[in-house]
Amino acid sequence: MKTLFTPEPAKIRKAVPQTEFETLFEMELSERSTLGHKPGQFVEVSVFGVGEAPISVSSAPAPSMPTFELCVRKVGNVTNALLSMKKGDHVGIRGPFGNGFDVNLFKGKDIIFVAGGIGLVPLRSFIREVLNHREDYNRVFILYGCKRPKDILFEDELMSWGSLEGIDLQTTVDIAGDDWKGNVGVITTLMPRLSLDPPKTEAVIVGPPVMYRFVISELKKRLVSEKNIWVSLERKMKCGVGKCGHCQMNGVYVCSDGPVFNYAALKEIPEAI
Amino acid sequence: MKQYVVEKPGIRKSVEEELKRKKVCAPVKQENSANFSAIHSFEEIVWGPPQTVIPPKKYFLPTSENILSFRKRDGGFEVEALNAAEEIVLFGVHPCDLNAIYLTDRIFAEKNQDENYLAKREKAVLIGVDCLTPCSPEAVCLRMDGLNPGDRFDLFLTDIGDVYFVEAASRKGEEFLRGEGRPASEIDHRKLSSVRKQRDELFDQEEKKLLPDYNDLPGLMKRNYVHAVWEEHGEKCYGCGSCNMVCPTCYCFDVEDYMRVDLENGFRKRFWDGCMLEDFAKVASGENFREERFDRLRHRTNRKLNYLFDKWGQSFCTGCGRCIKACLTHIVSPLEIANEIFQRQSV
Amino acid sequence: MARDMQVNVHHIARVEGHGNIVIDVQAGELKKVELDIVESPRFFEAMLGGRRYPEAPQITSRICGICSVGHATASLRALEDALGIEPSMQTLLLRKAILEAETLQSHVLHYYFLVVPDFFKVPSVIPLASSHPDVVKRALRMKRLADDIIAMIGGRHPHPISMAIGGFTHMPGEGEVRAAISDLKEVLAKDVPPTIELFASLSFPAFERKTDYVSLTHPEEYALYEGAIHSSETGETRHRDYKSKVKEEVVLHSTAKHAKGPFKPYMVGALARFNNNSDKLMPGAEAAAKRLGLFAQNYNPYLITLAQVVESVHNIERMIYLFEEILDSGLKEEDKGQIVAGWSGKVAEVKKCWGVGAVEVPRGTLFHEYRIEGELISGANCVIPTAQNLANIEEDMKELVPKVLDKPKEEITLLLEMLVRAYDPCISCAVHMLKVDFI
Amino acid sequence: MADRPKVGFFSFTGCEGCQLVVLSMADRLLELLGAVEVVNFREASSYKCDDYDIAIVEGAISRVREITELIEIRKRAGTLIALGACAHVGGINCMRNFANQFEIKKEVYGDKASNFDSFLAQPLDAIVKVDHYARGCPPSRDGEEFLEIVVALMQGKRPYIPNYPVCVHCKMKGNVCVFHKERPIACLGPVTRAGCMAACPSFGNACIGCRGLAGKPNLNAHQQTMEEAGLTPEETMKFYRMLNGMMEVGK
Ligand SMILES: Cc1cc2nc3c(=O)[nH]c(=O)nc-3n(C[C@H](O)[C@H](O)[C@H](O)COP(=O)(O)OP(=O)(O)OC[C@H]3O[C@@H](n4cnc5c(N)ncnc54)[C@H](O)[C@@H]3O)c2cc1C
Ligand code: SF4
Ligand code: SF4
Ligand code: SF4
Repeated sequence: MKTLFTPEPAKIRKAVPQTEFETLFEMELSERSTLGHKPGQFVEVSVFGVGEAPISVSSAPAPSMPTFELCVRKVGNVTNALLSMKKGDHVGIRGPFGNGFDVNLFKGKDIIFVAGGIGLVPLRSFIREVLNHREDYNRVFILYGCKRPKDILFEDELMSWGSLEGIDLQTTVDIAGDDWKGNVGVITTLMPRLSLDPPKTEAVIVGPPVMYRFVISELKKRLVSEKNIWVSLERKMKCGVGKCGHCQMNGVYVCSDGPVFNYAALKEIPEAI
Repeated sequence: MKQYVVEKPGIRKSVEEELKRKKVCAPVKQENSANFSAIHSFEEIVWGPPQTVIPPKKYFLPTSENILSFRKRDGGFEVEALNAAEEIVLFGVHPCDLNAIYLTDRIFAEKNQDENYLAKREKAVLIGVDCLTPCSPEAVCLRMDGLNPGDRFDLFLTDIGDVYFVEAASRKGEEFLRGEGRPASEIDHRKLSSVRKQRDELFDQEEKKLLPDYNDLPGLMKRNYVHAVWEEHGEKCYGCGSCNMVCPTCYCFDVEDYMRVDLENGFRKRFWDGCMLEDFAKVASGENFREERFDRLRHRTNRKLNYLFDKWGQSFCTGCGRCIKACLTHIVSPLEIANEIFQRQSV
Repeated sequence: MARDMQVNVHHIARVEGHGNIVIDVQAGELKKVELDIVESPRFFEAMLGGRRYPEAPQITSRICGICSVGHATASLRALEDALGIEPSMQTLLLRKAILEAETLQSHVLHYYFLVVPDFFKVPSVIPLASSHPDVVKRALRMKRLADDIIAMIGGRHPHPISMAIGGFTHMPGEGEVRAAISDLKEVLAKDVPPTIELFASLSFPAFERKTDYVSLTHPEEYALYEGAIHSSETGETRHRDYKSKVKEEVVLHSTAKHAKGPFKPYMVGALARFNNNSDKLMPGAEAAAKRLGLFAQNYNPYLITLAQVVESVHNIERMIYLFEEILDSGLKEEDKGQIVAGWSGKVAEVKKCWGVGAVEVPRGTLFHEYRIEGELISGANCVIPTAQNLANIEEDMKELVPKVLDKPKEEITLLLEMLVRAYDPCISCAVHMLKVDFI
Repeated sequence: MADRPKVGFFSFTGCEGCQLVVLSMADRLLELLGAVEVVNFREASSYKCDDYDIAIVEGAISRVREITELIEIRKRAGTLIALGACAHVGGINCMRNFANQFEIKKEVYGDKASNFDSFLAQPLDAIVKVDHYARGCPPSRDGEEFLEIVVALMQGKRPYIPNYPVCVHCKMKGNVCVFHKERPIACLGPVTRAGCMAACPSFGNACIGCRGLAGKPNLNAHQQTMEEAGLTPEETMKFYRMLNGMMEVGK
């Protein structure tokens, strides 16, 4: 018997530490040929005996592969347990869940990706999808901010993105030591440098709750329309499928109505940002 | 819907027949109150007041339910989904609870179907009983459109004197009757109308009226999302979640894993949770999206009168009055909150 | 051979509470024998002062985890004595049953967990779990059943919830009581016989010292819940006059007060009860006593353990009897009007009054005495069995040590520890209240 | 954590009911003994050892020598669990903190009072850091919660202990609230931390607060509720102090 709450078996194929607190996992489903996710969707990961946690899929959609990637930060029970696991260990997977990004809306447009800290994880899926189908999209800006240089995720990958034609990568940190040559300051300080074509621009923001307000107001100053701004939100989730009630903000369920929201709609949800 | 008239001993016979086959649950006396419980004889059934302390939702969404069991095996885990459901007859369900069950059915059947709820629900026969007198001083069902169950039952009994007027909305309901009774006549219908009219008058005489227009409740809540009432009431709130626990339309749950001492066998359990509790919306980083008690009271009230009303076209407070009684600080009544907001916005 | 010896056994293990034995022998002469209580003093009597009287059973049940039901019962009896309340027959039967259950769990804990390891020459019951799993499982089963019965009636063990002035705030269901009867019958048939055989096979040190045996006594039953105070030396006294039998004195080496009779130390507990009341034992218990070779009057304190085995058989038989009695008269909800639990609104205003509750708890006779003024307790005195036994244990040691002085020190230590343990001292009861130091 | 962690049980001022609860766990006790190595358990063993990973301490601290012993235990133990209300909030012992200490001793020991050392009763964490609390007087749910804490420790997980009030579970059990009984009883449930499955109200009596305060308890609201039930603020305070003398919000 299977229910809504039955996780499927999966195995850790690779575990690559990114920072002190984050590890990138490659997972392999044992009973399915592909996860079949969209960028921005998440899965519920089970560590049996410890619990379940919603984690964004970090790899690009891969219609013919049973593997996908998750990048996990340790903050509590499940995430701590995950980070202590290694290649060959077993987990449970439910999903993918959530709406994800509708890539068709972004085709032919300029895209600004704004990521704060671990927010890069869900965005990486989308960015990789865009890079895989580069010809479908126009200019790409990637703004990424972290607390300190040692918190930077996917460092090599970021560098390789930055070296690609038509991709403008900007990074910044809040606090830096002497060996840091890049920008210092909050992420909004990167925005004035961008040469935007507002009507043709879609902005995608994922980060900690405080970041949204500042980035959105900056974008609005740069005349990016509210309906061209997209965010992905994080809430407490216990089921991932719109039943348990925890992720509800006003009338909206983050797990099933989101986690991706258009800002014009989100504005009407007082509890959202 | 078919309508019958059944002699009182006929209903007794049907219950006794069911008792031989199935678990029959009904309100039974519990001290100076009542509660749903498995019965062993027809006499145990409490008809009418008092209201049960907790609603019958516990039969479909148990207070605590194992949804998964797992055990270590070959380096991995053997996982088994658990979904215990048994055939039961729920007898003596009041209209407010019938409405509430209908509403939670919608929630659990929507999009991702929750088999653990639905399996239990499908195996249940709902037999409602009309409330001819208010079942508690707190009941506001007439105001919250909870007193008329429509066809949201398998069978519904109204005492119209020496016989029951019986409405059967499903095959399950018909089967319960086992051919007892006869089709209702014109006279029976007239009797029913007059009994219901009397009933409504009795309920109407209660001092509690809903001042705003029922259909404008979502609008009223939206317009007054920011209102002093929330803080004033919130200040007195314990954050004790009693109002959530006793509400027939509160269905939120939490999920936890439990491991046995051997660290090899365990299970995943879901259990009732409530949006009035402090940690309900707190995420792992420590951020709490509804930190203050008033945020949470506003959320609860809005769920009943606005968000879910908006989505499903009906108040999710069915006026059972349980939370009003349970709340030791007398702040939670959705009707009173709506009235207070209505009055204070109009001056 | 004249010898010097100092023995100092700190924190005798496997007794509940903290005590030390101190023995000082110089040139073959016994200079000093002391049983020290190093348990922290708890000041219950003082704490009771100024509290609302319905709280007393809940507060005093925290005197001791092992006899919390006994304390609650003594407390209720003292309060009801003071207030002139007579609870229903059903309440009496249930209180008697829960007291039997508590005695059973305590005795099983004592003879299986605390005494048996001495005979198997292991430090605790833990290694027995793997070496003698059947014994340990049997012990756990018997203990668990007693605990479950306490929980069925009182809500949990320790610290009962539903025991209130005038009656119970919660009634067990008829089905629960029936299930308890059948579980008791099963234990009686399966676990009791091997228990008796096990203890019949053990040989206890041969040591006798006649003393005064004090317990409650009742014309119709083996008294636990009610009865007059009986002394084998001086006869019977009414419970309210307990002070004429029991005098407490503060002894400097002990945080527990010692209690003595007006003339000399006395013994309370299973052996005292057995000596005074053995003719009232249930048939199975009587047969067990025969099998164990225990006959009244017995003067060997090491055999307190056997008296406990006998009593535990009695406990089981009695519970079956009491439960059947309850079912026969039909379980009824108690009259809520008479029950005073916790802070139930305003309690009846009472003028000055006082009362005494005397009940048998596993370790002996327990006395609670309260003075009440208005809603408050204005004075309290609790006399705990272990406190009453301490002086008697010292007397036993004084007589025992010279007789065994030629033995190796380890053996003496063990004999003394076993003696103290036989009394099953519950030192946490040190309302005002052990250690072996051979100095 | 080691495969079979070494566990030591210790006790200070209390009724020893907590260790008794552990001894009463029957089958689960045997399971536990399979999973951990008990190296110290005075109530059940004469064997003692000073090498342990987990120290489980019951009882409050009420004498000078107990402080040094506790500090020593804390030094040796990787994890310290406070078992029961006395260790967690001081328990019943703290009732005496609100009276004149000398008077109290005098009342019990008469003119020999000055010979007995004892000071204000305190919970363990007034003296050392406590990692986990197995709350309750006695430890809740027949020691089940205590067991969950030990299992969580072995799993390296933070145990699940609700911080909401007792009312939540009381309602789940379908109890008639004791404030609503025919003869109402005043209850500490609305401000006391859940986890006992509302043991007392389920047996017809009031919650007496043995698990300490809930997270962010609304004490003002409670005073109001208690007044409606006929208690003065002083009486309410006295009620809290029965088991919660060392009340600390959110602990
Ligand atoms: C849609 C979505 C996508 C996500 N994607 C990712 C991702 O890609 N990568 C990633 O790393 N994370 C992601 N997260 C966050 C991740 O789900 C959480 O970090 C994770 O659920 C935490 O679970 P846990 O068991 O480790 O923590 P838990 O131990 O369960 O902690 C969670 C809850 O316990 C409580 N709690 C935690 N610590 C304490 C404490 N010390 N005291 C009291 N209470 C406490 C809090 O109430 C908190 O809500 C995502 C979340 C969402 C909703
Ligand atoms: S909100 Fe209150 S009155 Fe309305 S249905 Fe829920 S419990 Fe009943
Ligand atoms: S509104 Fe009342 S019942 Fe609900 S959480 Fe607050 S105090 Fe408790
Ligand atoms: S009895 Fe106590 S714990 Fe239970 S709901 Fe009432 S106030 Fe809360």
